Amino acid sequence: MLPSHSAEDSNAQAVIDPSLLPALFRSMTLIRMTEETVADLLDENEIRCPTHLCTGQEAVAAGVCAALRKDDYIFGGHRSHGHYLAKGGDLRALMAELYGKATGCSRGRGGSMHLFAREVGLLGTVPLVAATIPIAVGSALASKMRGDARVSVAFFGDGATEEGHFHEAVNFAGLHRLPVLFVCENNLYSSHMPIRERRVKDNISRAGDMHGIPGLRVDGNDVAVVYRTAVDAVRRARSGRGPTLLECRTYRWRGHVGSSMDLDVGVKRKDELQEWLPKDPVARARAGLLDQGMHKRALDEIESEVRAEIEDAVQFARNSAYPNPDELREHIFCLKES
Amino acid sequence: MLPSHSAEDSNAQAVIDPSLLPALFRSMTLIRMTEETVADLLDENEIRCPTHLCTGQEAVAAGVCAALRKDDYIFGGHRSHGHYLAKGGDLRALMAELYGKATGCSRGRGGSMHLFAREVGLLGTVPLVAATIPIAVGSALASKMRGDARVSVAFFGDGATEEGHFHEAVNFAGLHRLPVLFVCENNLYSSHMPIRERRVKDNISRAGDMHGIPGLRVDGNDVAVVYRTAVDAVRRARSGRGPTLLECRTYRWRGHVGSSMDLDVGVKRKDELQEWLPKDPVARARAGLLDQGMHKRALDEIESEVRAEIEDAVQFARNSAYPNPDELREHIFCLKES
Amino acid sequence: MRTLTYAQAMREGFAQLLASDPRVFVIGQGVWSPWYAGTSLQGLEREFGRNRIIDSPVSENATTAVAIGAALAGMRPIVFHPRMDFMLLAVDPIVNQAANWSYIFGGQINVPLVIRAVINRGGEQGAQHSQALQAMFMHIPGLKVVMPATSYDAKGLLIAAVSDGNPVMYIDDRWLYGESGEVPEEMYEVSIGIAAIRRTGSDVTIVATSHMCAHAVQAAATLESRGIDAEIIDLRSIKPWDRECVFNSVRKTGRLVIADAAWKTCGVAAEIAAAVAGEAFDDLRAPISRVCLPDVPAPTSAPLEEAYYIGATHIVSAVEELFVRNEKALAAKPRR
Amino acid sequence: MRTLTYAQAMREGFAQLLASDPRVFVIGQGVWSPWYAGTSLQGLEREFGRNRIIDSPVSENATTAVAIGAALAGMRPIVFHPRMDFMLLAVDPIVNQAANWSYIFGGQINVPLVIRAVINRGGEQGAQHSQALQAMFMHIPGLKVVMPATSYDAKGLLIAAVSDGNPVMYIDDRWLYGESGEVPEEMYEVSIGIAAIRRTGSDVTIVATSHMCAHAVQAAATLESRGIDAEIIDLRSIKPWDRECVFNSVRKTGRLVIADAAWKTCGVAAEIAAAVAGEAFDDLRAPISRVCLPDVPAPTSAPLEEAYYIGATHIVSAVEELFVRNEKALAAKPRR
Ligand SMILES: Cc1ncc(C[n+]2csc(CCOP(=O)(O)OP(=O)(O)O)c2C)c(N)n1
Ligand SMILES: Cc1ncc(C[n+]2csc(CCOP(=O)(O)OP(=O)(O)O)c2C)c(N)n1
Ligand SMILES: [Mg+2]
Ligand SMILES: [Mg+2]
Repeated sequence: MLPSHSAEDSNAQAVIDPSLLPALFRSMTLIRMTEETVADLLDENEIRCPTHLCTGQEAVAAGVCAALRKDDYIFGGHRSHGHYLAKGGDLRALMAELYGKATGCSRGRGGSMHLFAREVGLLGTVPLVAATIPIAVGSALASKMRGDARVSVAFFGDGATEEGHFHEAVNFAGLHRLPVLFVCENNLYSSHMPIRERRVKDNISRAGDMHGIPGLRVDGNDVAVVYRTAVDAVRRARSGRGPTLLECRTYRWRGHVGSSMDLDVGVKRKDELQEWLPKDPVARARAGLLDQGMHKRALDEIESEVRAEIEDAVQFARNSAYPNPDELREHIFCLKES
Repeated sequence: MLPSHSAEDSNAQAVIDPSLLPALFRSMTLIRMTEETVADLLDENEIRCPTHLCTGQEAVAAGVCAALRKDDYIFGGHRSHGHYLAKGGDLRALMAELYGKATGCSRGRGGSMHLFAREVGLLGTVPLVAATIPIAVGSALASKMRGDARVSVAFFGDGATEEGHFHEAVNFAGLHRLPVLFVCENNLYSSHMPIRERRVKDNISRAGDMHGIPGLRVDGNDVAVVYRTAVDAVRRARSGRGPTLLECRTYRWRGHVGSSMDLDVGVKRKDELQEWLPKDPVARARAGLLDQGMHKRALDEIESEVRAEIEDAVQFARNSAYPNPDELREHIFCLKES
Repeated sequence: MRTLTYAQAMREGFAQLLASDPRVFVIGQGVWSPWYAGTSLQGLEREFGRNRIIDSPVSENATTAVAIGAALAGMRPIVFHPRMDFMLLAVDPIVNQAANWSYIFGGQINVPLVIRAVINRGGEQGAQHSQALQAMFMHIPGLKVVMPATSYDAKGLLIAAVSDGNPVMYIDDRWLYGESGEVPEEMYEVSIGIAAIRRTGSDVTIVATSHMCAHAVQAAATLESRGIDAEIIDLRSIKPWDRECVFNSVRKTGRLVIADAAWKTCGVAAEIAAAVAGEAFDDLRAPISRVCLPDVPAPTSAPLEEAYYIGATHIVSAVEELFVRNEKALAAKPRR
Repeated sequence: MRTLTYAQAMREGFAQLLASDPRVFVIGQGVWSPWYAGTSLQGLEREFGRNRIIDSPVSENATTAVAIGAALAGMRPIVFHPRMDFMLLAVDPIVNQAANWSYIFGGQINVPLVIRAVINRGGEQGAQHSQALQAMFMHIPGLKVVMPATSYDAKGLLIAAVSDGNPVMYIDDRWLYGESGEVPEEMYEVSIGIAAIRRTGSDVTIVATSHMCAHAVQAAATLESRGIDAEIIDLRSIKPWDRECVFNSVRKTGRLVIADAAWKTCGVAAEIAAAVAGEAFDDLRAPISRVCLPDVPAPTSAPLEEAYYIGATHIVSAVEELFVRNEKALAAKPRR
């Protein structure tokens, strides 16, 4: 087995302002319920685009995005519903995009793997592994040049660190002390391949050190820890002290793509899942809130609110029109400035 | 100033069998005199292809290649006359290649930046920075698959470590424990750019550690140290214990390309050169041999032998024919197996 | 003869190559995976071991370069890219290195490398998971490029590519994996550079690549019912391509339609059209027509995909237009 | 009017863009160097500071992607690649990302990025330091590609590229840097997609790109002395290219020669030939001729380079062949 929860660099008992926890819980709940709804819709063949669900990894998106301002930039990859939602992207537009509708966040040109929500700083998620890592460095460079105090975040997986341009990007960001966070969601797999089959050492956070920036490993299933660490890194970035690499240890419950569980893939997958299910980040936050004295009813209410939102979004998506095929050739170039 | 000669990982007083030193001295002298002759020939416009001289860096090629068997594979880059000669490549064929002659080691299709000497294991030098790093990993993979106990060496510069595929290659080699040496000649510059303008930390040898293989920093101007370290790394590789990264600290005397000294480039270049000239690896080896009791005459003799060889090679190159333009379209594909 | 799907035929080619030549190995992202290559690599890992079927980190550049290095050292690697889109990270080793290595060293070494590049499109995957980039590589002197359209060729061209001894890009389209065809059990090669005439005809030549061949055959049936007798050439290799076969056909028919399901501008069809317009001009009785994808990135939404991709009907319209046009032209003044 | 060299004109364009728009910056390997860009970037670093003229580590992929990210965030970066050959390491960000970003998000964001790619060849540099790869990028829907041939256009197209707001690849050839031409002092744009007629003529249309334009002009002088009156079109933009200009000319002359100093197969010339053979067929009185580099990697040795590169004589021969041929054809049977 891979060492997990072993050598985290951050305080595992991170103390955060208790008043923040309900919002973090809500954010994670929204992601969890959306993903599980989408899983059903995939099974029902209502959604047909390739879809990579982040169930089990909610704390990373929720924790990091809660540490950001609305106008901070984020970028993601193929598994980015969570990033989109945590940053505040419109749920209806997400669902409509999955349905391939003109009302989708990418107007039906992107599907699950290409999400966009400029109004909340999400400048794009794209499925070429590692592609948005240097792109986020670029938006950070823009911020530094303009002095606009924005922070950029690149969300990516452990597999992305095997692409050379990950290293190029971290080096460049370090060299220019750019306001960027490299957030690696290390879920221990790159599609069918466990991490030990892809790299010698399970030491992704050390890539920061190699390239001269702080690299921290944290429990990616503890939203308070993620949030606390992200707040520090964001503060560093915003005050001109440069980038940080966060390796968030987590695990995806669902299979690599679609709604399957991939239990056939990789010898250890079944056992691992049994080990990780109890570390459920949403359940942990829920338990934390109950401990804090929050009423179960209040939590149930959050959940039913979220459920209603999702149902509404699905209805919206179903009722929306498809893009007009006559517009196939539009949008390759922008005519006006954006 | 960059810290140099500071934190070397190998014993700076490496003791090697004294009987080996004359051959190492000869190898370095051959490289030095060839490079300086080529510099003159460039000035005289006899040689016109883009040429990157390695004067000042001779100990790396000489030390590493002396640790190799003839059938071990090596690969180089744009600055590889030294690698070619140290591995035993034919001097006449090198010189003829620089002259663009059909008798050249690449038959006049390559010039200085594309050298080849299969008979001594040099499978190619090519000028795309870092390109041959993963290629050498590939020949090492072939050796591992065949169990032929060959070792592969990639020679490259400090600039090459900024290319992402350097990292990809080291990771892959570590993962498969391949018989390959990554030999970085850190001459502190990538063309006009000093290393501090290109990376946060001057820590190239740590890339080995990051990717799970030993990384060592050595004095690249001390041929005995380079040789000693290479012998260990080669033994490791040949016995199946995997790759090693050697960072050899050195300095190029000449400018980036051609015969100029680039004294205008980079603020510190002039001062640095003054600092590095006394560390002349050839002079150091010569002094060492004199200390060991070798007669000055014997050393002079080596030098005049080498000089004669070079003169012969230049004559050979001058007298050789150019490639036949009618054969322009040949050699794109091989018809027969090689 | 025995019938195999295209994917099975490829798999058989792989297995026979691996069994018969110890120099052959397979490397690439996804080769151990149950989903990246359909059934075309299924079980090879168990049959030949993980030393010869090597799944890789997500490092397309180095993985490709590693294969080049192994080839230079005398192995016969097949590097696998589950999508052409991802292979764009490996353009440097492919174009700068593999394609040049023989030439720059004056033919003293060759690069016996097969690059298997998969076109995997449709299914709402979108712009970065749908590209058919054969033309980019056809443009490069030191590469050969094949695009088998049938089970028979899928196996035979794979074996030919490995034995060629030079860098060959082998491009397969997942839309073909389920197609069936006769495949001999023994090892055999389909010569690189030789096209196949899938239907003889006298009125129009339809040159097609990859899965457009099946659409062309379908189109020919429709055209026949309308009195047009089409000759269909399955190009099979796009570099080198079978000039003689195409020129002979155009000499006979005087009309040329080229169907290649990739972007039109500077595509495979452009080269064939330009070559014919340059070297067989006098044989032409009508404009050369290209049936290609529009110059648009692949969309995701189903109705947009429907409008984007091309098939038999597009070929039929293109051919009919040439004839309608000819009638019109005949009705007007004769050509200069 | 004032005369500037091509390199000086570029530099003036850079300086004026930097001075007039704080969003503009330059990034790339070699921009602080005295030798990578000739005089075309000389002193900009001192004039505008290292914060806006950013030399980079040897990391083509990330450097290009960083520029994309800055463009997405509203800046106007110009990313500099001192050779197209090195830019092959950045094909993923260019083709997968920059070219697609507007489309995949339904036109909600644009990528105001200029990619300056230098063709730097000859001088015994060889296969990996000589490539002219415009066709690879012309093939991609979401890119615009310009190739200025004169000082005037070098400046005007650079400014147009920056203000276009979409990814534009700006390709300059070092063989042009020393050429002189009139250049206005003020900022001005040369419209992307509009060709320039460099000489009007009635017998043959010569479409040329980049430094082949000067060769075409030279060729026209020779041809004139032999009684052939050539029209010369400097394409300037290769994507989009000026179809109307080319078609109008071919309508008049009936003969077309395309000169593009890059590999022939699937090249720029192939596209123009195919378009004309498809859409202006009736205007053609002779085969379409392409004057391109042979499909061979660039050699180093001087006599091989001499045999490899093309110039005015190649254009002259190509044109003359069309006429000789026509006479022969007239002597034989008339066309069908
Ligand atoms: C450049 C590139 N190579 C390969 C792929 C195929 N691919 C899609 S997702 C994936 C796994 C990525 O793993 P990781 O980065 O850990 O993200 P996760 O799926 O675990 O969230 C791969 C290899 C791709 N999309 N892009
Ligand atoms: C991929 C690529 N990018 C850029 C260049 C241009 N270039 C040639 S040599 C060089 C410097 C390389 O520095 P280093 O690796 O340290 O080698 P050195 O010249 O110091 O021996 C550069 C950037 C190139 N040849 N290839
Ligand atoms: Mg992962
Ligand atoms: Mg260096």
